[in-house]
Amino acid sequence: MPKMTMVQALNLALRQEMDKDDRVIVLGEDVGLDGGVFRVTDGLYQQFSDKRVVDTPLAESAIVGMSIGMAAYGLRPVCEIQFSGFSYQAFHQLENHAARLRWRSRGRFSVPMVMRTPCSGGVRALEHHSESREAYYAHTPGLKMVIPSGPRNARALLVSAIRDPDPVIFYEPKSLYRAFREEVPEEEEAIPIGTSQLAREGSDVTLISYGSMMRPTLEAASLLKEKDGIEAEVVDLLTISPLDDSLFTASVRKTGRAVIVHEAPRSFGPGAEIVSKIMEKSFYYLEAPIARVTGFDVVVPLFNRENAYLPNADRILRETRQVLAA
Amino acid sequence: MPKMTMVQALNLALRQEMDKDDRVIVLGEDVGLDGGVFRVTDGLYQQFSDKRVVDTPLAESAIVGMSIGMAAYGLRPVCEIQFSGFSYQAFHQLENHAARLRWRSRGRFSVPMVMRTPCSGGVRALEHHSESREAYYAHTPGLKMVIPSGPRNARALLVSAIRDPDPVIFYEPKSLYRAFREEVPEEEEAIPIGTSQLAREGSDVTLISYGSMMRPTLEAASLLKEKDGIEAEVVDLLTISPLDDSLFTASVRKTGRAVIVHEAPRSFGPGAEIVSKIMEKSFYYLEAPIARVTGFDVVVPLFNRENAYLPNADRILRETRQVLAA
Amino acid sequence: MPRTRIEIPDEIEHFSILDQEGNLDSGLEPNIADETLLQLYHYMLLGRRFDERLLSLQRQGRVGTFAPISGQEASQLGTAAVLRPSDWLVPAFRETAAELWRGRTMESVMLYFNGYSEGVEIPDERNDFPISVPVGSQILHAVGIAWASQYRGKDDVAMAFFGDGATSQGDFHEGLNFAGVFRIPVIFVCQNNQWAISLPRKKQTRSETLAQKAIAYGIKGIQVDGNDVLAVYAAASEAAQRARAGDGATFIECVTYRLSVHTTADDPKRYRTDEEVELWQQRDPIKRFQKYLVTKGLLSEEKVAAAETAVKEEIQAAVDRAEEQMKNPGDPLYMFEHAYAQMPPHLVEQKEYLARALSSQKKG
Amino acid sequence: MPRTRIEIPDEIEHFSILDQEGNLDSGLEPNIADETLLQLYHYMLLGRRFDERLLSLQRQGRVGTFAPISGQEASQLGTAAVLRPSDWLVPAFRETAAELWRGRTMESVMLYFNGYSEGVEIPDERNDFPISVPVGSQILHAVGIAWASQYRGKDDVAMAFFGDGATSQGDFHEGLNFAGVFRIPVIFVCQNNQWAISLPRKKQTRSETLAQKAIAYGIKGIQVDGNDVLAVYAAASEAAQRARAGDGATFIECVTYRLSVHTTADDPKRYRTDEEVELWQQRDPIKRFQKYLVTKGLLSEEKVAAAETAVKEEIQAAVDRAEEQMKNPGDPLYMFEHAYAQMPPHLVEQKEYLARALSSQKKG
Ligand SMILES: Cc1ncc(C[n+]2csc(CCOP(=O)(O)OP(=O)(O)O)c2C)c(N)n1
Ligand SMILES: Cc1ncc(C[n+]2csc(CCOP(=O)(O)OP(=O)(O)O)c2C)c(N)n1
Ligand SMILES: [Mg+2]
Ligand SMILES: [Mg+2]
Repeated sequence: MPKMTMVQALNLALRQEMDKDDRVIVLGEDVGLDGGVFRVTDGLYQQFSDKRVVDTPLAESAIVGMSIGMAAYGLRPVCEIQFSGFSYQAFHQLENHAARLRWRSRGRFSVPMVMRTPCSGGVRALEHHSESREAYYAHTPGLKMVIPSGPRNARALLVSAIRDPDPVIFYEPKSLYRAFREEVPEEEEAIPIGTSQLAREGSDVTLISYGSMMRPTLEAASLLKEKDGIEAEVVDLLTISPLDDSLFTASVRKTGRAVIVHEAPRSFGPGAEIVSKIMEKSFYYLEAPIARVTGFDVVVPLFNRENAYLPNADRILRETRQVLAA
Repeated sequence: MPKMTMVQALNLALRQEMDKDDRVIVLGEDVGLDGGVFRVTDGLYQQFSDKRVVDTPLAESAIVGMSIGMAAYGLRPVCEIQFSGFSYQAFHQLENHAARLRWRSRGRFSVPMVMRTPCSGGVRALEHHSESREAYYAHTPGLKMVIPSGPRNARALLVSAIRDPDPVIFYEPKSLYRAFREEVPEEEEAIPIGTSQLAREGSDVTLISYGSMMRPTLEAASLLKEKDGIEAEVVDLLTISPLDDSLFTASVRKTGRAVIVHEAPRSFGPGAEIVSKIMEKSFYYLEAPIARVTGFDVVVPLFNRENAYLPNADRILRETRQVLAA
Repeated sequence: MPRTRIEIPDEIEHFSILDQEGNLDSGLEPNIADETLLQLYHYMLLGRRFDERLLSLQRQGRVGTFAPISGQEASQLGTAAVLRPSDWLVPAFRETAAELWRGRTMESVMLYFNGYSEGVEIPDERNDFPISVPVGSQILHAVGIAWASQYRGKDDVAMAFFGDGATSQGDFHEGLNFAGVFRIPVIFVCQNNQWAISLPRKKQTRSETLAQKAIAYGIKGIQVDGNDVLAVYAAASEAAQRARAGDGATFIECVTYRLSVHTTADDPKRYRTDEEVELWQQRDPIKRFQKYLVTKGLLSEEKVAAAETAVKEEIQAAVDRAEEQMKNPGDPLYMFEHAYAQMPPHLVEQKEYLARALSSQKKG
Repeated sequence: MPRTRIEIPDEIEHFSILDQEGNLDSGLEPNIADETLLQLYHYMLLGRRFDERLLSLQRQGRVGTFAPISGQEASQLGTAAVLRPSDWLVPAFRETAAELWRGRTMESVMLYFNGYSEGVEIPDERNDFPISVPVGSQILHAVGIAWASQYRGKDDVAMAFFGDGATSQGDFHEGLNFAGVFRIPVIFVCQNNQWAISLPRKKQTRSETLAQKAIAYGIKGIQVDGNDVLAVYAAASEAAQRARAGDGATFIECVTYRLSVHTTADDPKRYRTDEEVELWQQRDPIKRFQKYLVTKGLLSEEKVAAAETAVKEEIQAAVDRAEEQMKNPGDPLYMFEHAYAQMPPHLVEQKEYLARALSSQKKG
């Protein structure tokens, strides 16, 4: 199996789906000739022509709004918003329409579109290029919200997102784009949307995370083992909404302790819903309060001081030890 | 003291603040001659002229974006978005700018604006007129998010919002606009933003709510007393962000049980953050899992079937009894 | 070269065929079959009378908030009439007459404005979008639909409706610009009814006409007398031809007037004069068209009376059917359907919870 | 009347004074003091050389991602130069030359592009907004500022910068429309540098010129040769006068070219030809202006050499100061400042938590 970066793996998913299904259309700013500012759509323009790989004018609401129309017609648009910090320009199209059209037409029309967008920090980028706001989308009924954590699952999730009959917001943690390679099979592989995965087995504490934070979380799990002899179980959510609570429920019922890790701001963030789910389903199994290791409730700092904002293995370790000590 | 509806009380706050401070400018769609579609700005145009009560073209992003510029210049714009379901058209202006300008200029500029907007359901309105999405704003660092629950606190909160040096999203539950009257003093009254209030004292269970849900919550508390002899303590949050956790923390530590009530969709909703705060600060005091009584994760139904969507005293009662029985 | 005037290549035209009295500029009379003319007349009348009936039902509490269309019948029907069944209609929220023309039933309209989700059902054979309340947002959907039609090699067009107020929205701008850049077969129909709730057209934008906004996008712009159904039809036909021929989008400004309230929650006395309304009543699109049809020998006093009766009966039958249907309160659990193609587990849980809550409520 | 052309009252002009060789159309020569001319020249040179220096520092990893301005000096300085200190500059992200003219230091620019929040500090006496990355969004802020200025009875104007790509954004449309409706004293400066990353101007919009978009808003539109600092200055002066006199907004399209990369993360070889770049190098705004100044007797070969040396030294001193300042890593806890006027309790908690985490990290 070839070893690929996440960029290459996403590109593979797009290429194969476009090859198989002429309903799949890629559109967005600089996705064509330029191949996307992160090169995720590299080569697609050359292979599929400007008929199916559409460089649009600079207007996010139009990109999403047009995708809604295309999807309602029966196509499968995969639009790119150049950075997730500019997806809010299209937020009304997502909330008012993409999320509702199936409901509003009693199933007559649907919006099988994917909105791909690079998210989160860690690459020393400019302002508005480092946000993690998956909670906005997860709190919007009618949307699905997916975040891969590595090349292989990125590819397998994007395939499912493209085939999904409903609108999917597909966050791509840009710090993972070229951070490491994984073996990605040429043959089709798809992970169902709405299913989490066990990233590491353990019995002492449950660490729940996703996206860019999976690596420091797994690093913390190794350190816990190494330094403290603690076996942490690690759950990778992969889909934020609809949230699969089956794995982490089973895990927390086993370990009695949980730590949630995300880059998004803490307050009213994704972690809060996971805490609530555990509260509702596993309260009597809990031996200690659940901890959240998160970004802070401030603007992501300019990049020279961004590291202090991002949760890291050290902070996760520290919090997990407190949960274990409680 | 005159008895006023919430519409009249809000109008009083605007009128008095405009009278005192010529930096206060009202702008939005139909706020002038028409007095606003709910008449909250009624008479202001006549009193303060079109210089200070500005009927704008139909463009929410411009209304908010222009307010940001006005605020940075030193004015105190109070803009109205006609329904909260159309505030997403301006979401990028709020997220990218209103919430950040102070931070992005190291305090050189700030955005002392208020975005007033009627929210939530219960008035048999058209589509997109019944949403409760305070969580979007509460999850956005740099914004404040306020929701009154009656005429008197609406007036006192709006006064504080107008004077606040930072951007405040001011949700007005439209089902409360004319639902009941309260005595509202002519003299100045202000409730500090970021403070919750005790709406009823009790020792058996803590009910936490705000906005339109305060009435069914208080109704449920009465029923609990009446039917079950249970003393429920009720907290009215008033501000969603920054969230004042002091009162409900003290209350839950006393009662050991909590129920959270909101109209907003359940998943990733405001209730989740409150659950998490209790988890973090009061876990060892809890005698039962916390319950959330909320709207559902679907589009608010067309109005003929809206009632089933909205939490009511019966649902609150039912859930609270379960929490008490646990 | 140094200080020169820039020539604007696409000229903006104004178009009218029938004058206020129903007199014809015969050189411009479009070639419309008699049958179509009478059908147009029927739907204009139906649109007007149904509107009046809805208003009276609303005042009795038998219909919820809705947006009347009286005065705008010619703008809606002259445009919608050029569409083929396979074309796509993308309405705003004030196009009841156009929707009826396309086959939406009056029951559906009534159910919708009474808050029944049955009112949003769209039969498979009709390519029409549901009403769009967020002003201007639907323009982009029409652009996407028309793009897809072109991609599929079809010559179906999409027609988007919106008001004068909508031209201030960012989505209007972005939609027309995309349509220009990609030469999309879409027809933008702006019903300039002079008011966006309380804001008069002159305060909506300083541009002299709305039609001239087309210049910003390199697409064809035309202003028509929107109370002249022949002019509207002619302009829309040209636009449809242009689109089907691959020559791109057209922006049609129909100059018309909202004779009634903005919605039933509105009180126009707060912001406009009776004189203005009376002025526009004299420009009534139905009266004018009627006169033309009489002159043409297609209508007579008796035929008009017969049409009125027929329309009245049609409406009464629909109202009866709708009110019968509304006796069925429907299942509140239906709200969980169509949220997603497949109900995710958390919605299954919520649905079960609500079912329990409702049944315990019933028990008391 | 029936089918008539609509006259567009506001004409759109094109404006240029110096030709490609630096020759003057003397009838149009604006009245600019010699001192100002030399100052303009100084800042154009400084803008260019600082840009080149930043690029080389970036390639060495001593500066982060930034957006070079080479080629656009005349557009930025001809416009900014007409502002008074009390006016407001509202930049996008590619206006370094304009910002330096207004008094921003090169150290500030370097700190910002190295991710130090000290780089966003703005002295009290300068009414300039920080850089705005979200394309087009800042246009509305300029509109609000200028509205406020007018409300306060001041004749200060606001000047908003943006690119050709920004004209596709809804915020551009909404901003220009508001400016028209409220007759706001704002100047919209569009640096049409032919590219929005990889999208050429022709694919951004089908309108022949960007300037003609003004017709949609009933405001004055003008297209200028953006590599001709005299033409830019003249157009901007007119616009400023218009604004100060209460005659409303102007939209200036400066036709120019981005000679360098979009940002340092961009590879223009993927989407444009060397020939195109060379063509525009011949239209270099600095060379052209230099020739004019030599002809006018204000510059000579020696003076040019001296200016180059002076600029180089100025830049070196700034780089040294910035690099010295950046040795101080700063306090990461600073991120909690300026989130709100007063730090709310939850941020106090988070700040304390981070302080503990950092100190334990340090300990190992
Ligand atoms: C985005 C948005 N903002 C505000 C509203 C509230 N609203 C409904 S209709 C209307 C005026 C629309 O005016 P116009 O576009 O001229 O259409 P008309 O009502 O005249 O048909 C407003 C402000 C809305 N529905 N959507
Ligand atoms: C709203 C938004 N969308 C996308 C981007 C990413 N982006 C940054 S610059 C740019 C192109 C801007 O083109 P133009 O307006 O012509 O300005 P120029 O870069 O040429 O100066 C894009 C797409 C952004 N910053 N903001
Ligand atoms: Mg209108
Ligand atoms: Mg450009």
